[in-house]
Amino acid sequence: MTASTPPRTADAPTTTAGATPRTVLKVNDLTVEFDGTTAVDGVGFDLAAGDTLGLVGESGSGKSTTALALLRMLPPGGRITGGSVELDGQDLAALPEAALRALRGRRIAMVFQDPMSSLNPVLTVGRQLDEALRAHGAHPDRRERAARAVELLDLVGIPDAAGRLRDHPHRFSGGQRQRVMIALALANDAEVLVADEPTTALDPTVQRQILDLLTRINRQTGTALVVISHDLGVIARTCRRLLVMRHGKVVESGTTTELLRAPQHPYTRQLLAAVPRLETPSGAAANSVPGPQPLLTVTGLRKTYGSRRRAVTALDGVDLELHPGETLGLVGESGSGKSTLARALVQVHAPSGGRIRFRGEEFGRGGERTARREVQLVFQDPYSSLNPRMTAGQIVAEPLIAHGLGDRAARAKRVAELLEQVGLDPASADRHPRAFSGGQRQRIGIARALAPEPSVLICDEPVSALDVSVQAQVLDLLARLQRDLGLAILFIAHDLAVVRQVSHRIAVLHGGRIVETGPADRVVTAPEHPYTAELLAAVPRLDPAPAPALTSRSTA
Amino acid sequence: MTALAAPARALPARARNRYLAGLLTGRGLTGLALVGTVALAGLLAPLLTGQDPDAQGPLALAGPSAAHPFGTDDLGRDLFSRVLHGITTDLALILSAVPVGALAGCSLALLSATHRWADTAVQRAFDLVLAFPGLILALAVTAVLGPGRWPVFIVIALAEIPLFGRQLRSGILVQREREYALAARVGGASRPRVLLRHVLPNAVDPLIVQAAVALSVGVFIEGAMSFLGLGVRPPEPTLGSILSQSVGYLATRPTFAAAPLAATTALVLGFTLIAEALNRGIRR
Amino acid sequence: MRTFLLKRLPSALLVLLLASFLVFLILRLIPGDPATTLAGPDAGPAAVAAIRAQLGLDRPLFGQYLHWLGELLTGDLGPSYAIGGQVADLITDGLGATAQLTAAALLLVVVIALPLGVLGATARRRPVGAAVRAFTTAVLAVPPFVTGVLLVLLFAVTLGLLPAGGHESLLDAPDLALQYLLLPAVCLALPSAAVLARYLTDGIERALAEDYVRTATAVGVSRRRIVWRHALPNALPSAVTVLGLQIGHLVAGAVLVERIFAWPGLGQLVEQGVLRRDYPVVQDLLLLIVAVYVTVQLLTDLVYAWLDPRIRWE
Amino acid sequence: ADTATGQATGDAAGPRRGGVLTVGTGVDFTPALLFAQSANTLVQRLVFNTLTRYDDKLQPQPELATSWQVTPDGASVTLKLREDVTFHSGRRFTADDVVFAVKNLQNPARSAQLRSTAAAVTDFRKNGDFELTLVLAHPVSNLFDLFEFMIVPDSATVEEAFAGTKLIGTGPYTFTERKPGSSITFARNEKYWNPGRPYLDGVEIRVVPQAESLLSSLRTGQTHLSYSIRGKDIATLRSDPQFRITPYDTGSGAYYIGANLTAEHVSDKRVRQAVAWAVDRERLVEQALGGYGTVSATPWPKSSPAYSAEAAGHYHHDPERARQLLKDAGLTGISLPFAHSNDPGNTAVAQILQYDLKQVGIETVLQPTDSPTMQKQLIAQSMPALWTLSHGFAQLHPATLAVSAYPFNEAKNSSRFTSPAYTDIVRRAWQRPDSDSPEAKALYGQITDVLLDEQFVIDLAIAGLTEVAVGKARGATLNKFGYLNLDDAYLTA
Ligand SMILES: Nc1ncnc2c1ncn2[C@@H]1O[C@H](COP(=O)(O)OP(=O)(O)OP(=O)(O)O)[C@@H](O)[C@H]1O
Ligand SMILES: Nc1ncnc2c1ncn2[C@@H]1O[C@H](COP(=O)(O)OP(=O)(O)OP(=O)(O)O)[C@@H](O)[C@H]1O
Ligand SMILES: [Mg+2]
Ligand SMILES: [Mg+2]
Repeated sequence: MTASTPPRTADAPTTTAGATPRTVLKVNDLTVEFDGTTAVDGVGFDLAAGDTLGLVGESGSGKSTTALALLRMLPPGGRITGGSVELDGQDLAALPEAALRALRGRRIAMVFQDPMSSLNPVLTVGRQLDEALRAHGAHPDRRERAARAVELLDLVGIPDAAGRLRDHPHRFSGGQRQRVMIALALANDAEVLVADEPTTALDPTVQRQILDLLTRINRQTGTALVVISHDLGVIARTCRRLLVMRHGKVVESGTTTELLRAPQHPYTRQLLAAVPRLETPSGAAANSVPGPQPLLTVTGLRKTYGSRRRAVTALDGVDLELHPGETLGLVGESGSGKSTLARALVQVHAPSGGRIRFRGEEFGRGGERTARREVQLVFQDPYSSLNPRMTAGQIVAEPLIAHGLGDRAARAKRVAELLEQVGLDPASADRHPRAFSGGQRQRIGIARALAPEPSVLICDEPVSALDVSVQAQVLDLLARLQRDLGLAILFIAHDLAVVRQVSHRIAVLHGGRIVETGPADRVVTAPEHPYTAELLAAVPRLDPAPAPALTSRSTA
Repeated sequence: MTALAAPARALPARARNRYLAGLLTGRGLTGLALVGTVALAGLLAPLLTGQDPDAQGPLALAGPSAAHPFGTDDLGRDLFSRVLHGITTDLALILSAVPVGALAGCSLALLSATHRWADTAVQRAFDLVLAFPGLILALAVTAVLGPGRWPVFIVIALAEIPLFGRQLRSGILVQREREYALAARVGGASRPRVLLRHVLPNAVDPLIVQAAVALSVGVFIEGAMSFLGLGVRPPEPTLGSILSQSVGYLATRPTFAAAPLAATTALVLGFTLIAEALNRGIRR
Repeated sequence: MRTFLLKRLPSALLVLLLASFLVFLILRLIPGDPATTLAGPDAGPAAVAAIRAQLGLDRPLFGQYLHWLGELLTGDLGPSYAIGGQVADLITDGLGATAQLTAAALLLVVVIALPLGVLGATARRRPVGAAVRAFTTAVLAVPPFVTGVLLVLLFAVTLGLLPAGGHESLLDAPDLALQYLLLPAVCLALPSAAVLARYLTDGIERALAEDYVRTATAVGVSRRRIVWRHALPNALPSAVTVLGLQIGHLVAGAVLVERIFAWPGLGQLVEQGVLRRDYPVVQDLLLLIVAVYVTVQLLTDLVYAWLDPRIRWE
Repeated sequence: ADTATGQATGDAAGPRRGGVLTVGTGVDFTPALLFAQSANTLVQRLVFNTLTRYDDKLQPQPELATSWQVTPDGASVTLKLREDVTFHSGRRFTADDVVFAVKNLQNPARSAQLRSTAAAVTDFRKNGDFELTLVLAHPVSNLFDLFEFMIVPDSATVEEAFAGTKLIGTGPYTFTERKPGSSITFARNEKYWNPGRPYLDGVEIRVVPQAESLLSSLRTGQTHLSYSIRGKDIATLRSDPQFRITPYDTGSGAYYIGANLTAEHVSDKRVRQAVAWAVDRERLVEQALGGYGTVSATPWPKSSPAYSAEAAGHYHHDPERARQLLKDAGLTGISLPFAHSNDPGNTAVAQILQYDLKQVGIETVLQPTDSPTMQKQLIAQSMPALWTLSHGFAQLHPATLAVSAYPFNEAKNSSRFTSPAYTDIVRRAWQRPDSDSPEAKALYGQITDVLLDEQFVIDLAIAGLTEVAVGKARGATLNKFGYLNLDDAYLTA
């Protein structure tokens, strides 16, 4: 082990089945540079056959770069400037391209983060599996390859595998696509599987399925796993050993159990502290007290998309109430209609039925006009919701111009104020979105939403793409705003721990209906609806207990 | 060497002006130099050559010599002077007609974004213009207006309208559904404001590339019209008219065609390189 | 697909109606009239008047328009004014010749553009990329009337390999017909091929930068296969759109090319018709071209949807 | 000087039977102009015959008519016809067919240039099937121009001929197929009245609109014979022994500048004369026509009875004189519109003229015009101040020009020129029984004088058709109207 912290002495490989497994991957002092800046700085680790290793660390710490360097697939501009990656004693960093190609997929395989863009949209899933299978010439017969493809899809748990070979990726759900990616990586029985953020942006149930799948594969085929995530919960669930990275360096490493129980490095401790835990009771009540009169009332809201013949019912009779100063958490699996509800409330999409009342006035009878200014939305994706052609200042000023608030000077002042309020330097107003980090971008979005002085803030998954430390910052900010301004917040998320922490009440959306509403702590601790219970069971926990993946899963 | 996607993470602010960055590459600079040299030669024609481009003489179809660096044409006119003046005419025509056509096309595309009916109407109008063979268009316009620069200008502009319009329209359709456009609407921006202030600036990128390509199409149209006797009023030289004049002597006097061909090739290559450079700059 | 067609059909018909009006109007806007052309160089006004009356050109314009539409609807295109024969026969013959030429050109466009486009996007060595660019530039910079004459001079006059121009029926003498077809098809195809190659290069370059290419690389797929089997299919849908646009250009280009190669197609017929103000021929022909174009647009939209599975299911 | 007709002089073996001759032309055959003179008259004499045919000295020779008798007062002409002639349809040719042919030309819709001459025939007297007397309203000096011009069609199928679907005549070849815009093909008429003729199995006329391509098709041997090669292209073939080049006096061949006398400035005769002095005709012939043309200030070719070397050289390049004339007219720095046909050849001519005029102080604005538009303006007499075109008909009897060619027509012309004196001379020259007596020639001289003085048509150069043939194509000739005669043509082995 070449980690920067000394190896731990106590119960290191206790639960391992075999005696001393063979080391398949040996990384020594790996250094990667991008145009002069060092992204990975002297990383080293060993990976034994059948072992599982987790890579955690904040955004930009070099996790993905490390993973890509393992296959020597760095983006243009990136270069391995030092160290070695030895696969069974063979140094990948020094191998010619052709030899490398023969290794990729066959001995070391990778699962990429975004399953939508990582699958070829115009080729059927069957074709893509076929391509992977024929790449190494192991299966010369076409029919044999087809059979193997079915087998693979079966293995990753896609129902009706044979039938779905002919489907294109867009016909699969996000979780299924991620499984197809895994099937691709498994096609040639690689010894090492590197999974880069395999579950980010998936809802807890799907996330759990994927993680279970990886664990199962590790156990069934003996494939060694490297799992990368910014979510410690994910890692804790899957990996036996952990590597914590920061600024391109490994700051701490050890078995998961040890690290979670007694973190050594201050950064690791900070990271752990920032992880919201489902067990933590809601902090909302302490933050603000909701008013008695509902501000926003939704009754029987319906929304169907598409033509009459191929209609999709996204919302099917939703009832909700939102009080001033209250945070209402909205959870539900992907596609349950959360965003649709948000969009109906900010009047981007007209609902197909039902009523929305704001301050007692119904939409369509005057209520919509006040609501247009007072109900604002914070978008899920902090990058795509900011106009790349505008500066931060212009973006925040847009609603002010649109609602005719103040003259040029007054607007400039207000923009500076808003930026400060969300914790950004007002001097950065003339920078474009791409010059901000993910967390900072999300704050620009919040500042924009706050600009017309709304009384209701709708946050559509505002933190799901952020790592825990940035996520904590954003959550703090929202809490402060609610306390100071008495905002009502509709908080949409799939991370139940986060939702419990920030919400007064929680509503559970399932198939376009609210199946359960109640005080946050009660919904989490004593769910009434079976679907809520299912969601809760799927949440990965940080308790060290179930972590060592090589043991059989306990029922705890 | 594998081409991989750069992670869409924060890029340093150095790429502030992507167009400039694109242009300031080897490719872009070569393109600029090519177009610049040809354009400059055209602009400085009166200084570079003392000869009247229309002055005829008994010495017809002469090869290159000291007095006539590119030789003379079939009417004994100095080709050097004619080609240089022709460049000016071509550039003036193309650099005015292409932007006008582009602007008109873009306006129509914007119009089509306002309503479903407007969209259908504009789309079909584009189809209609595209479906008419250029010859008929050229003939009709020339017949109505009389020969000269205007018909050439109009035909080039007309040809560009649907090309720019379609491209921008599809760009708008894509950009309009982006989250930032929704965000602008949630922020209270009116439909026109969303379209003009938010969607448009993001949809014009492919047009910059298209513009460079359109310039070469302009050269092409000018030449074809000259060939059909519908071009700029003689004896005013244009690259196209000199070329079509030279066609009859390709077998016996290839030097006649060489100079105008070199000039058009340089222009088209220059535009191409600039387009490629901008394209890469945008994509970076 | 049926709904798609049903949705597009009315607007396509409307385009045709509009086009018919435009065609009619444009022809009347062009000065010179069929009667004076028919009357010959030294005719007197009496002869002209007689011919005008005979052709029905002395009737009011709108009446003439309606009469023409009526003829179209009954499917009787009538006789041509100046070229001789029935318009329907003229157009059928010309259409056959032009269809051969454009089909061959289209094939060549694809055959030339595909490797060039791929090479342009993947050439790792600078000279190869530069050569591809030089070729596409030259082809775009040299107008077809020069290319055509050069091709004839080289392959027909100097080398004596191919005929200088003309047309043979494909049915009577297929091998001869192909010889006649080759040069005009190449001349017609080159500019479109260059344009298409450019769009392909662009599309492939874009596709190669996509995440799914990274996936394929990680799986171990060879570079060659990645380009042809993974990146190219993604560049195809937009290339098909460009190709659809190019078909319009091919028809326009046919006017020049058919002239240079004495190819008796629609381009020649349009030119002859316009030059002699043969209203029936030009009117029916232009309308046909518009109809073909509109159909091609419909087809490209369908092919696009077929090539891009995401469209098909929406 | 140019009298050679491509006889098979050097060919020892003599005419060979068989083979298909390919003739290239730049302009497609227009059926509607079958009975008029147009840009493509290659077809007429292949399928049809005329009554007589001129020899090189403008003396009529027998064809369908074996002999003829004109009464001394010129009031009628009696024709004896061949008795062994059948149409391609099998029907026998008789005097009725001649009657039909004349009446056919009298129909204005046929737009025959010689309609005025045909119209002078007021009565037909048949004497049996093969003798016919045409009674004339007045004597016409160009009667045999009409007989050279008038093809004898089959009366039963004349409308189909006019539509281009069926051509039935008595000529050496039968029409087999026409592909508009592409080709017309003919096969040997096995029952041709001229025994042993024609030699060729067939003829194909190929339409190659692009001048360069036509030249290439000659070079590659795809085409054997053409009359549509431009002068400057012929110049490039001159040194090539593979080709025989034969100029004719025939066809549409005089380049001129026309003036609209109702337009500003050019209404002044001195301005028109200044134009005539300003043009460098030698350079025009050299640069625009490749040397294939004769400088001339009059319309007449050398073979014409009206030709006079002195008159032809009346105007020559003298810019000083032109400037002086303008000064006399009190004009400096005038600007005039100048129309020309927009094809490359005429555009070159116009540019040369423009440059020459500019040298004497006449600025011109060129107006490239496509030929139908030009045609309409010519007939409507709405031409701009100046234009340039070419005209034909000077190769025949001089009166034909003045009564049948639109630029010179005394009754109505594009220049809007009218003068009782001109009308009088022209009528007198036309309405006389003979055409080359001294009195006739004196009248021609007077016509020439009016033309040279008035300059409403400013003649520049005579350029007849030029035959370019590959070595093995022999024996083709043209008549005075440019009808292709392949009776004696053959291909050597
Ligand atoms: N193509 C590139 N060009 C330049 N710098 C890059 C490039 N890719 C990554 N970097 C830089 O390298 C560093 C490490 O990036 P990397 O993507 O490995 O981070 P990460 O740990 O995976 O972060 P995240 O959790 O956000 O995915 C960052 O500072 C990033 O800005
Ligand atoms: N524009 C649209 N056209 C047709 N169907 C749509 C559209 N937008 C959403 N849907 C469908 O409506 C349903 C609800 O979608 P919505 O985006 O509201 O889900 P969500 O709960 O926000 O999911 P996620 O957690 O994945 O964001 C889904 O089945 C989705 O496929
Ligand atoms: Mg990463
Ligand atoms: Mg959503």
